[in-house]
Amino acid sequence: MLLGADDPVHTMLSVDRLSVTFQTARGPLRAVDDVSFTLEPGRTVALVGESGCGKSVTSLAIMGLLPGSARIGGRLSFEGRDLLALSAVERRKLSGGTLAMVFQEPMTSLNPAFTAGEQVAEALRVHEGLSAEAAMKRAVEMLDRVRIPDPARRAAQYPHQLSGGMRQRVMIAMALVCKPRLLIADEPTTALDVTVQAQILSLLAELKRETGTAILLVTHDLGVVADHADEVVVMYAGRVAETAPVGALFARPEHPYAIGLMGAAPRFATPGGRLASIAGTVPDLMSPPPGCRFAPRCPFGDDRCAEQPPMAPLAAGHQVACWVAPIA
Amino acid sequence: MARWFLRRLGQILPTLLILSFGIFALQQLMPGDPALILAGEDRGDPEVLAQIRAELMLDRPLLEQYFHWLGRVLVGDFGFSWRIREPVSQLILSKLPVTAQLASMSFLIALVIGIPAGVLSAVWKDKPADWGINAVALFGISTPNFWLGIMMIMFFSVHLGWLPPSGYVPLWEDPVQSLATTIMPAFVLGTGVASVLMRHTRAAMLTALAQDYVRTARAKGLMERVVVARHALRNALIPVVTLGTIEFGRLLAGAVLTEQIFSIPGFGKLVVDAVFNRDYPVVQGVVLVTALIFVTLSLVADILAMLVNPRLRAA
Amino acid sequence: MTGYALELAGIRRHFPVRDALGRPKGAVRAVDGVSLRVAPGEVLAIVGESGCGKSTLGRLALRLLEPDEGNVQVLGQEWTALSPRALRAARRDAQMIFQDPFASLDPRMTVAAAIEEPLILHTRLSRAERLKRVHELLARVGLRPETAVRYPHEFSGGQRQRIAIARAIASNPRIVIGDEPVSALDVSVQAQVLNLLMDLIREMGLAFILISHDLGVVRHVADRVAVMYLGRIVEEGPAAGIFAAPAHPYTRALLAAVPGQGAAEAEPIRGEMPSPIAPPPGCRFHTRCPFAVARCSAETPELLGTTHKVACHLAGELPPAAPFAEAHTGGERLSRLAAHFHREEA
Amino acid sequence: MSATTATVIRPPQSPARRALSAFVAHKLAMFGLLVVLVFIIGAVFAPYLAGADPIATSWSAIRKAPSAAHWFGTDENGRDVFARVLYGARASLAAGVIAVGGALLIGVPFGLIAGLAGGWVDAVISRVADAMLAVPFLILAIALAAFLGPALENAMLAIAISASPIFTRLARGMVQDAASQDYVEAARAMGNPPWRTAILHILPNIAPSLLVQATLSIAEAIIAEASLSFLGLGQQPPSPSWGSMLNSAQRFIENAPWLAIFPGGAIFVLVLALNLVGDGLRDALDPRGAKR
Amino acid sequence: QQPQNLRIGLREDPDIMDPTLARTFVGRIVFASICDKLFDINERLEIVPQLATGYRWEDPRTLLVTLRQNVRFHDGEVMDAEAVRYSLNRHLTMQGSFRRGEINTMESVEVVDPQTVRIRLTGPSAPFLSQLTDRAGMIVSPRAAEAAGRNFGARPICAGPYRFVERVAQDRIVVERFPEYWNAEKIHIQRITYLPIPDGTVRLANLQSGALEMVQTIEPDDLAAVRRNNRLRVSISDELGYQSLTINIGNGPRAQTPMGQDARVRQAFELSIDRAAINQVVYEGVYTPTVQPLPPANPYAAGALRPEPRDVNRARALLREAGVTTPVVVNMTVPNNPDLRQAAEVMQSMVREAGFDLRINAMEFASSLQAAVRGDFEVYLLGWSGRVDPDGNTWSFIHSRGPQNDGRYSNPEVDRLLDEARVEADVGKRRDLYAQAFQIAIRQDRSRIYLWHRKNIVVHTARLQGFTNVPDGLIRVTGLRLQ
Ligand SMILES: Nc1ncnc2c1ncn2[C@@H]1O[C@H](COP(=O)(O)OP(=O)(O)OP(=O)(O)O)[C@@H](O)[C@H]1O
Ligand SMILES: Nc1ncnc2c1ncn2[C@@H]1O[C@H](COP(=O)(O)OP(=O)(O)OP(=O)(O)O)[C@@H](O)[C@H]1O
Ligand SMILES: [Mg+2]
Ligand SMILES: [Mg+2]
Repeated sequence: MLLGADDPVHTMLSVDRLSVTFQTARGPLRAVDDVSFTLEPGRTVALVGESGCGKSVTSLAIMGLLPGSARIGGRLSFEGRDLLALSAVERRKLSGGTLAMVFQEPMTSLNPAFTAGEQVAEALRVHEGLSAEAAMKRAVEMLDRVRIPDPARRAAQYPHQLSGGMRQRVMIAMALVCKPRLLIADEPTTALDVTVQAQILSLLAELKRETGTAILLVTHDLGVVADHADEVVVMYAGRVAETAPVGALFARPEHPYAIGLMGAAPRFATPGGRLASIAGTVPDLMSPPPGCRFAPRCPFGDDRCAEQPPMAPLAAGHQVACWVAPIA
Repeated sequence: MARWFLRRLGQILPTLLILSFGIFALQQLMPGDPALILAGEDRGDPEVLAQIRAELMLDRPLLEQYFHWLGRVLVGDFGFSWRIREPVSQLILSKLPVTAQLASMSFLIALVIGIPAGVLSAVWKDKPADWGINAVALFGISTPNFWLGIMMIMFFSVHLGWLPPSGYVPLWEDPVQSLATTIMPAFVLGTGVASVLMRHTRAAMLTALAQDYVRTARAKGLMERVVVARHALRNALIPVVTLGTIEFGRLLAGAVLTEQIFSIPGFGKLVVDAVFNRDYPVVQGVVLVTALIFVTLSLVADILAMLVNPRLRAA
Repeated sequence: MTGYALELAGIRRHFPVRDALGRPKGAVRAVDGVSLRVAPGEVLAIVGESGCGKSTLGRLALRLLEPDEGNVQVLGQEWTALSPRALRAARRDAQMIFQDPFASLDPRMTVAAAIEEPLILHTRLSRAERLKRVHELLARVGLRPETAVRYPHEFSGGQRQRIAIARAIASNPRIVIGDEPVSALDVSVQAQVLNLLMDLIREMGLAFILISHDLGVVRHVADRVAVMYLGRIVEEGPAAGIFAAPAHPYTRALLAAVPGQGAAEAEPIRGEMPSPIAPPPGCRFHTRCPFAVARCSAETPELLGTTHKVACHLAGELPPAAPFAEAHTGGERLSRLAAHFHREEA
Repeated sequence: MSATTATVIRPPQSPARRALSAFVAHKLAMFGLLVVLVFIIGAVFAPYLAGADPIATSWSAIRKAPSAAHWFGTDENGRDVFARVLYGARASLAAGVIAVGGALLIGVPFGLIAGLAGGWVDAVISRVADAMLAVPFLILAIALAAFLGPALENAMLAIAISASPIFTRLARGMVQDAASQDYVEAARAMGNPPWRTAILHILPNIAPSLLVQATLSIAEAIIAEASLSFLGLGQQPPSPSWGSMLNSAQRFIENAPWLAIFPGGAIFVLVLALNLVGDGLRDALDPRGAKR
Repeated sequence: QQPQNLRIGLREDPDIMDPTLARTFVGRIVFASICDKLFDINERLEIVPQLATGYRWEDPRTLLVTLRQNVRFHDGEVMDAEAVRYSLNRHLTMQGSFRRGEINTMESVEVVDPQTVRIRLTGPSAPFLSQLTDRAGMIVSPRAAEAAGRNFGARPICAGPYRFVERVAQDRIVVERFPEYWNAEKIHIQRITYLPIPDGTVRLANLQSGALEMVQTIEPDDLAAVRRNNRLRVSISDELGYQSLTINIGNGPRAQTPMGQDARVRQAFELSIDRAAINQVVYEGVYTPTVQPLPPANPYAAGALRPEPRDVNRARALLREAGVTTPVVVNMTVPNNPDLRQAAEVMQSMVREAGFDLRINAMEFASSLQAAVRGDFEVYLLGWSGRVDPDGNTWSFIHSRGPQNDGRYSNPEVDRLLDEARVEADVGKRRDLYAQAFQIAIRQDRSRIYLWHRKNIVVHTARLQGFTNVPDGLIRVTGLRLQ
């Protein structure tokens, strides 16, 4: 998970100085700016941060699913291949097969006009060239593996006939059916109840154990991160604020934003006490503040913050982009 | 299902009753004495006019006329055309296939033009091709039918001599000739509907293409063509099917001016002539049947929507 | 006079459901016999999974929905018997904050107009006095008075929720129901709003009903907790008691599922909530309950107990539950550093 | 808490203003609006712009092709077609605007009542609206125009009446939709009486959609006026309307095509422009386009 | 030689095809091929025998008609005196008969022998014989008529050259050559299809593109295009009727206008219009300006009665004399035809110069007709298709008891003259009587303003030969041949 660790044997995914700029009516919007991290097989990296900080855009950039209005800079390499240089055909071969994604909204991410089984089978037909029956058979097996009771019947049902948890399982089945080596899960449980969330997360953990799939887990729930990630990338306003092994981050968050984020979570505060509330709002990415983007809201900042702080290593695998860090 | 049907039918009946009474009242309020019109240029003497009025029950109170008419309709008797003395039901039956043919052809044209155009312009949103398609579609909406009709006659019939300018040959008499006589009016009608379909398909496609499931489909590594045609279009068609059925109903309900221009002996022409000649039994009958077709088609629209939309289908 | 701010007795509400064709298909038993009391100054949390009837209960409590059965008493007044006109007047005492700050403010009304509305409806203040009060209220929820002339869409989610709060307290109500008032907000914004809400509850001595599915928030804010499952209350009691020793198997499962307790390996509860159209007979939880016995599917358990009430046949017999794991990470350093972020509220 | 409210200081932006700026950014819509404005200006200032009296006949200049003296040529009575197209814009625009205004006035209140009252009131209003929708537009309009007598005002009224059920339906649906919105429930929770909720909270929020439908209906009404004129039920001679001009031009389509081309083109351009404006409005007022 | 099929475009759909109940002009065009009449008229408006072979007035009230032999109806029945008696009685007595008004002077019909009938009248009637040249003279098959009753029109059985084959309302009427027709050798075309095509432009387009061989009539402004086309032939004849302005003189409150009350105002109005100019502008100069109801070709036309030249100064003087305030507002009801509307617009601009404010009220035909009968009009621009006998163009309109005298013009002297002319058999005397009546009703009282006689402009393909254009505007099929 070290930056610049470009050993082609071990590094499955390397995101290197990724930047994404959208051409909007109001002007260019840099949604992701200079984001770097790596992901090894069998590991889970969590991407956390407030809404709008660029988590989804980063995931979509890896999947090659950004809209045409997006300009991508930097390097994305997957098992040594440059993702940004792939032709459309090569990219299609990769997506859904080797690289798969589970989306946040199980309600809308399934096509309401096709049955669950059809949607799971579709990837098989495209990537493995299976016949309709064979693909359906495999799809039903996959639905069974994600613990959908009575999978054959459910495969013939439409998304609206399934509950939210069930739909998310279908999404996961769809993503996993071609045995991807990298799974990007963009807030896979945000829309679900805690009990269902727990089921889905434990399912993902189990699948990872069995298949060795690497997972990029996008979430804003620090509890989920604590339980399920190996490493964490904290993003703020399109940039990486801190990257750390999960234990290190929770034991000793260094970036003021990470501190604020944890202090704001009722789970980490004393009942009835004050919560840390980070003043102000996330900057407008159209005109971000110069220097450190968190500076206007930071209670620890000083004059140095007018400059963009570099990512500085603190400990093994723990890096932070803050002039003030380490804070006592 | 049966109960649902009954409920829907329960809604149709009051609609038809309100409608028939409304039309009856409107006829009564309309100026122009049917007896006088019937008498024609010679007018006839007052005695004859009085006789006509008595025969047609025009001298009775409105409600009596209405209930008399209603009573007859309930047993399937729409009365006689005052002007040509043919049974109204027979007139309607003989016009229905004509209008059905015209409507079907127009609708086919509308579908063949409208839906692909809508899909393409959504896919090419904000590109010149999109503008072009939209401009053509709007041309279809904004050109009065009578005008387009006359233009087509002048061009295709008079100048090029390719198509018969007007009239109608029944399909079973001479299919080729029949198509030749209906292609122009069908086109005139179809372009209007095509425009509407195109605009709605485009809107629905734009909505569909922005949906999460389209992104999911792309994430699976599907070809863009498949994503558009299978995933987006299937959903975009759901609202379009309902709309299309209603539009078809409107085509069936009579393309008044177009039939007038092309002398197509269909519903629209029948009813307009009947209004101008104050041939009330015909007006009454046609409007009733038209309305019946219309509401039936909106029922069909619901059923079709159910068929294409799994959300409605499976209870 | 009971002395309770709000008292619900035997409230029931079923929604007839029809399929797409309008055929009746039965009824959703959204709220099925619920009794609750809230004292002035008390925060009662209603928790439960999606669809268990929390919002419906909240709306019934304010008679935004008519109950099929049961009584609602607000400040000792029988609300279920009020005429529409009297009810409208009585509404000044009981207000509501909705979940979605984007949907609950009329997009075409300025902030001032929105906050002023309850004043127009419930007070005889002059226009100038009302405006003054609007400015006070804005200041109270931490918004600058200049923002009064703006429209909701110009505000962030947290700011909007503050506006909604200002509107809710404008008529000086005694009771406020918050239907997931912070679940649409990001953690850091959520913290701001929660701090504000807690201040207001204390200052105004409000009886507050917090409807939420986020047990972290509930643990932080609530004095008492009522756990709902399929339209019924299965457990109710002081927050500390419930979190420390959840008695009902459902409450246990719910608490255990909260992430961040290092429970990644623990086997989560099986299955999903059954359909409220055809709830299981007997104890409604028995289909998912790891302890269920034959009796559970036959007999409906009563909600029994004095302060800590449970509706479970096995209430006394279950093995002791693991308490809700209070977060252990961060520790003293985090509290100290996080306190730097309180400064802005001074 | 000052930093929290540190939104950029901008003049307050009402939803209408925001929509306006979105609309202004919509190039095609602005183009459409420009065209509509040109027509409106042409209609309003016709006496100054026309350069000729639209009803002044000249027996020496009958059906003369377009020339420098008569830009659009002259008609069968030797009247200047350019002047008539300009003056005709008055009738056609009035037909569109007034008819649709009337349709809104008739249709929307009924839709509001039906949507809010529900029950049998809703059933009666909906059935009547259905019945009216089930009659082909022209038939209804012809019957009404015949009943009222042929005149532009009556044609407008007929168009208004026959267009009104669309608005009733639209308004009813949107009211029912809006009634389930949180902000409407919030208004109720605050203690708003139903009428206040309807007028203060619901109506302003459904107005944009009605406006969009209205622009499209104006376009339809202009064509409807043309069609009624074609049947002789619209504008009365000698005053011009595009429809009546097209109608009389028909006889001379071979010999004097310009008689048809100019009013026909005017209809096309105006309707096109109105549709563009309607599209722009729809985009600008679309809540999904709004920034969250 | 392949069977010949003639397609004729009509301007509207005929009404019921029962000679007793039929009313429309286009219906008469179709009847011309299926129902022979006792008499017919020729191009010179002379009465010639058709099913009859001759007639003789036994006295002014008794007409003896001899019938053609070996004539059969389409159902094979023999056309004889009994059939004539039956048909005439049917016209006279059937409920709702529109023929009754035409032949109500008929008292009885006697069968003298199979080839002779005697018709007794209630009084002398000069127009009676001419009525037998139209629908009142059509003889139907008694057996078929008896069987079909009121539905006879759905399948008319007569003794014409063609027999009825089918009718699709608003689409076509098809007739087929009747081989047993008495004059069958002069009938060359196998089948005729009548197609109603209301739109003039489209009707002409059909002809130009060869979808029709003949059209009943076209607008004068299309003449130029037709004449340029060497595959088309035009045949023009004067019509029997006229177009005129009916002025409300005594029909209800709306008669209380300067126009209605003062002949000088009406004269001023008339003097301020220039018929020739209108004719030129609207009708390409094709029509014939007139001031009287009888076209020049009519032997009873008053030759001396000619249009006065336009004289705006005199018109103004007359208005001054009448003491009315100018502009005099005149509301004119106009049926909604493009050409009539244009004519009205031209008039509008002409009379404005004399001090009239003419307001045009274009009305859908049915409404305008009722308005006229009710007196809800001031001036009404309307045409009359005309009759062969002068009585048909006059009595009804300017006699105080005339059913079509919508303006309720009433002058006892005019009444007397018209009544006298009705029974006068001598052509010269009768012409004088009409001339006197016109002098009073038109020149003195200005009760109506006659405008012009239209033309029957029949256009057909050059391949069609043998067409004779009779002023009544009907299309006679005898002798027609397609090359
Ligand atoms: N297609 C686009 N065009 C313009 N801007 C975009 C587009 N997609 C995303 N953005 C902007 O990029 C920024 C990052 O968005 P992103 O979706 O990655 O946030 P996120 O971290 O996933 O938030 P959330 O937790 O709400 O999902 C946001 O400011 C968003 O407005
Ligand atoms: N107006 C209504 N008509 C029909 N069914 C309803 C209505 N309102 C709620 N329901 C149903 O009642 C049940 C309880 O709904 P409610 O909104 O109270 O749940 P909730 O606990 O608030 O859930 P969530 O956490 O998702 O908000 C659900 O099944 C819901 O579908
Ligand atoms: Mg996201
Ligand atoms: Mg809820």
